[in-house]
Amino acid sequence: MASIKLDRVTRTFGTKTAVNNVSLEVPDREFLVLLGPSGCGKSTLLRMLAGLESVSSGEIHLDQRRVDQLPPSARDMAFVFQSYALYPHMTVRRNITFPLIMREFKWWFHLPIVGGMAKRKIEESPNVSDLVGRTAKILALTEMMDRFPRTLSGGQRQRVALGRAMVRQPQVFLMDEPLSNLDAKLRMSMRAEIIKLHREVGGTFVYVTHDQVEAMTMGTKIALLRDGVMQQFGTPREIYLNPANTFVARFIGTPPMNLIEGRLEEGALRIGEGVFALPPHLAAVAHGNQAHVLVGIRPNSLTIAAEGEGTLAGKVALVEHVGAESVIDVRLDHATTAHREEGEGRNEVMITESGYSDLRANDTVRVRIDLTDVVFFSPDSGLRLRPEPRGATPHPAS
Amino acid sequence: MASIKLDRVTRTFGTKTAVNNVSLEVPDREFLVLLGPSGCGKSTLLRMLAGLESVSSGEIHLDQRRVDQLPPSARDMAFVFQSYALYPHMTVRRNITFPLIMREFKWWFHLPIVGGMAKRKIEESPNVSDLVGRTAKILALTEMMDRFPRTLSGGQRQRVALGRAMVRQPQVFLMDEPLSNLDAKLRMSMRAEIIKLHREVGGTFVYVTHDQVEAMTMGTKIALLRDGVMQQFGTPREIYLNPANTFVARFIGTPPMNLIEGRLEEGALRIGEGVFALPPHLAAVAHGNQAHVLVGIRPNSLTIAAEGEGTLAGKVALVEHVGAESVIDVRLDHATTAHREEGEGRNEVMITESGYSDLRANDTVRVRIDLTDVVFFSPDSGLRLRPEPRGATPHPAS
Amino acid sequence: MIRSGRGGKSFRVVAILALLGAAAFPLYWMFVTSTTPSSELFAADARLIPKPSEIGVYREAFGGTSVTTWVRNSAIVAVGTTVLSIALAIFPAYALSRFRFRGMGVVGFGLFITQMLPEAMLVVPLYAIFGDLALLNTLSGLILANSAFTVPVITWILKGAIDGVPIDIEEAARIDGCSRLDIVLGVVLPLVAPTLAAAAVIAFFHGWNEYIFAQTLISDQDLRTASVGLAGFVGELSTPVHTVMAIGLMYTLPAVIFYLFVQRYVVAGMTAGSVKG
Amino acid sequence: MIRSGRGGKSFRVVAILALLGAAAFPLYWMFVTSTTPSSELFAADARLIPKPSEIGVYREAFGGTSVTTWVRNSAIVAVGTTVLSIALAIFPAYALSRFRFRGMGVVGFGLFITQMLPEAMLVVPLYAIFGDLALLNTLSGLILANSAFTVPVITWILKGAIDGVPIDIEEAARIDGCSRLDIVLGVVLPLVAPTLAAAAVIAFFHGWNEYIFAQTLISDQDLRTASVGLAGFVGELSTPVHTVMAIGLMYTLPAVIFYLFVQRYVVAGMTAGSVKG
Repeated sequence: MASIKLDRVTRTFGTKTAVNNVSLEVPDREFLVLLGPSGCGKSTLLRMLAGLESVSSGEIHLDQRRVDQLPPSARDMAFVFQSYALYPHMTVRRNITFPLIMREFKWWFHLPIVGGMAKRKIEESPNVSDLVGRTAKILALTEMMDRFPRTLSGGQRQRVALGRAMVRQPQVFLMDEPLSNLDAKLRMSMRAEIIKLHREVGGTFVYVTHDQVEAMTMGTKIALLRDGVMQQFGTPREIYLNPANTFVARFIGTPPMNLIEGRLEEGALRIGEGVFALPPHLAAVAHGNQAHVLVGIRPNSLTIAAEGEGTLAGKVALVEHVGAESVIDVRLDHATTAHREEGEGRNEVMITESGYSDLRANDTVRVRIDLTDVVFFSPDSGLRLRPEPRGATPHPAS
Repeated sequence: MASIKLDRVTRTFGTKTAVNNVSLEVPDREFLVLLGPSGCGKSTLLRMLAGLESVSSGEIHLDQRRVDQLPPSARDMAFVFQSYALYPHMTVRRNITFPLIMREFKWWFHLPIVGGMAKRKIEESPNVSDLVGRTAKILALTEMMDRFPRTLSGGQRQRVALGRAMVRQPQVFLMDEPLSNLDAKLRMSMRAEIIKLHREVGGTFVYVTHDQVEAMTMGTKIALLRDGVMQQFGTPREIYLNPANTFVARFIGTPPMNLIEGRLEEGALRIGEGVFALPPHLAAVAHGNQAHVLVGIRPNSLTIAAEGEGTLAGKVALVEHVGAESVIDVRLDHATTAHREEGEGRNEVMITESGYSDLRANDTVRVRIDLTDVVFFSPDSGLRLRPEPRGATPHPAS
Repeated sequence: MIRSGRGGKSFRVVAILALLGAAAFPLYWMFVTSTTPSSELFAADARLIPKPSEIGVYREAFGGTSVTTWVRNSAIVAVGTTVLSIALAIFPAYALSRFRFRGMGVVGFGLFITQMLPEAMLVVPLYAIFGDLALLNTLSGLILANSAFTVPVITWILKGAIDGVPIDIEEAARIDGCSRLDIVLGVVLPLVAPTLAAAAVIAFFHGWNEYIFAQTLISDQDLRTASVGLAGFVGELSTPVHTVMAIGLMYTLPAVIFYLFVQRYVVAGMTAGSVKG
Repeated sequence: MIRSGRGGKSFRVVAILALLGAAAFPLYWMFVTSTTPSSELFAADARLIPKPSEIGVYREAFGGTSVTTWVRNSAIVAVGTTVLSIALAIFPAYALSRFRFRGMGVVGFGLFITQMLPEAMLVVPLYAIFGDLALLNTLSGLILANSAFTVPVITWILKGAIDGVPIDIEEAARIDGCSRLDIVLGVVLPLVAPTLAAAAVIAFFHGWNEYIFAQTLISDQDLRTASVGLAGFVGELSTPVHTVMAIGLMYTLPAVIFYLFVQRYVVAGMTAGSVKG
């Protein structure tokens, strides 16, 4: 029962525009991930949703209600902080109960003894203690309700922070990189717990992260931002298969998509000395578009091949082994890559192969391209090239 | 020219043993990764190497020289901190030059004006400014030498910290989670830069991380710790293929290895209702070992199969899509899993498949097991079961 | 905490000894002097060991003076100054820590200005104002005057402590439904408790020891504070030095007791450093 | 910084106005009083606007007194107290911040003990000791006595600032070859510069305004400080109040100038909060 609508939301700090004209709409019970590199404005956007930042222009709607002028506590949203932001001077139980105490707060609760008794009375009332007890049980916190946050491990603190959010039974859960202070292993298991939580407690989730793996696995919708501007909005699958521009293409997927300069020549694609026949859906894109393109190829669409037609020559630059997979960096002899964000580029492409590759640096190899999932971008604007309107789109555009 | 040898190194804080009797030896020019979850003692171990912590017992040798009683500056090691630990009141240039200034330091350098002139003189002397200039060039810092750390981005600060370490041309580089404050994308490219650095500047690297992917891709040797005790020491490949115990097995690899309870029956393995014939190398392990075992199976050794022999029945619990791959959690009907560290376990196994899986939660499926890379563990001790001495080992034990 | 080698250790021992000496010496000196007969007081070699036979000086000191009334008045003034100045300092301290505004420099100047002005300078105008407001010869007037001097210092100290409270915790409280006042009273204050204790000590001691205002603004004998009473003794040439020291030690005692009362918090602050969630 | 809605804004405006008022009022009051003829001074409705015609009082004030000598002596004492007490406070502050040891509570007690003892109490023993050490009637003796009172406070303040310097930065310096002394002087001190400036202000003002020791330990007319000289005026019934105020304002001026000199650092500390690498 809580759809979220952002309508041309902008936030400026002095002369800097942190969030620039972002509009999006998600229905109830979605898991929206705001994704992007450091400083892209994703946290600012979340804080505007929460009411911790004011909106410079634009509107925020929760269901039919406009909320951007309301104080944080009136928006019926809970917020989970990256730093957890537990109250260090309160027990776990009091931390979780705190939002419920604040609902019935009177000014005289600040008085030393009387106030303490009143708060304890709320804490021990059947409704409240039931709800808190159930929440604690879901999060496996029952054993540590009387401890203080400083005595807890990172994962336990994280769960207390989740408990404090859940106990309010809000319409919307806002989470600002809640897993980034945990170690790699714990992060994975907490990821699963948050997904479970979303399924079980309901509500709309908005989750900020810089980690595309988290975004891909947790989100039902992803909004990818860069320098305050939304680059693409869609399901994880849409974003992975149909990146709107080279930034999205490179940001999503590990290792990132390779971008190689190519030339469209009468139904075929020329990369360096290699010429590749285009499958129909790519031919439709090629038709009527310019000759020079950037060819986006996922690392798993490239394979190390024997000598043969339709392959590119190169030298192995680096082999990384990640468990079941090997990532092979190959420096191409004649083709030019366009990975601008990482310095010189050096014409390297990344190839994933399953198993333990025995290749070594400086081995001479040939690279085969599987054109099925290849996408084309404009070398000038970086935008995805799409088929002319009359052509059929093999994948629905996002 | 700098091998490192730890000989029964132990460190206790009060009654707590942070590092317990760790011995290992790496030759010159290795890239040693100290890996483990939060609080496993890996940072303490690194700090003992640096001389920032004292050793409770045991010895540390650099080449033939015993260093554990030397002050940090006499050990010829550089240290890169997780927080970067740049000097906020100095420019980038002065930060990088600082270790060189300290080499020629006189007490009167503390005097306000004379000291400042003396320091500037060292900074501008040809040797020093050449070396600093070259270091800055390697790290692409030339443009920002006169800026202060607070004006730099996270990645730039990280590079300044590396520069301050490199300029001393030490025998050993110690790095304490140097990438954990960077965002996911930047972390990947800095990873590549550090590998390059190791190749180009030489020296022995010791690198602390909690991220097994970093360890697998960067390290030439990995020491995996848990609660202060070294679990396994070897190359990434040895540790991946031949985990010494269930902890190592679950810690290395994403998603982690599945552990299923099984029973050895006359050359065959029974899991739940399924019976699997053992290949020769596994039969050798089975021979003379106990009947009950934990079967360790990598997620990529499991496949979703049609009805058939040698398969296990189950229901899909969750499907996660990570780019080119799908991770499918299947709850097995009759088999029992043993993933103790993550709560109830619920008899789920994880399966990776390439491509976008169309399975949904609660679909009924069957799971096929590829026994080639399967390993056995003792259900009591968690230790790897190895063949009897007379049997041949298919993989060299670590 | 740095766990360091030999160099650090000797450094530490020297530092501790120096501090302990500085701490204990004055009290010890007072005690020794109080048991030293006047005849020996200005002897070439100063006495360093108390003389138990002279302990009777304390009975003597209690007998002849209205020490109890003075101490009671001083206690009222000191506690009043503590409560009032902390109450007045909390909100400016919070504002200085959390808000950025034009003119912060001017406000910072204001925090020091009462320290620049000698109390003697303000006595005349204060006397005039207090006369108008009927605050002359009242302990509450004295409390008010003292607080004017302690508020800036305490504001400054509390501001530093509030700087250390993570802003996230305040934002969490806003989300949970706290008003700004609720945040200051319910979240920020408990977290700066150790510094609050230190501030209380400073205010208490200022109120306890203040002399010039207490001398000028109070003329009623029954409202005289201990600092003024004591000074009266010191001024009289007939009072032997050891009696002065005995009374002085008694005068110091309540302040020491107050300190011991709050020291748990102060020391907690010394060992804890900044607040972490 | 909290960027907040309407509630926060009005709160902020009130806080600023209150602080500005507190800051500017006393100086203004002094100026008004100095230009008010004695006859009007105790009038029922206090004057709030200065009277330019009476500005001649300042010429008068300069004429008859040895104000310049006093101010010079006070400046020597104040600067000396500042330098000495900061030099003495740095190392204990560092030790308290960085080391954990048994007996920290005792040391904490020591930090407050000189605040518990009224200065009047210490005058007699100090007089005796200073007599032995030939420090009576010297400005350096006065500097020493003043520093005994400022060192604990400054230690406490510096300790708080040093707490905020990340330990990593010190460890980096150790790796880079710094001794503990190099770390304190070369890394920690520059990073706590704003607090150092605030501490300097406190020590300077204490030295500038101190009265009891200056009165007791100095008898030579040429070494008299401004605080004592001023008090002499105030004591004389013949001195008109507005002349006192005029001299008082001149007396306050050097302290204000000193403050303006270091305020850049103090304000930097106010706005910056804690140190980050």
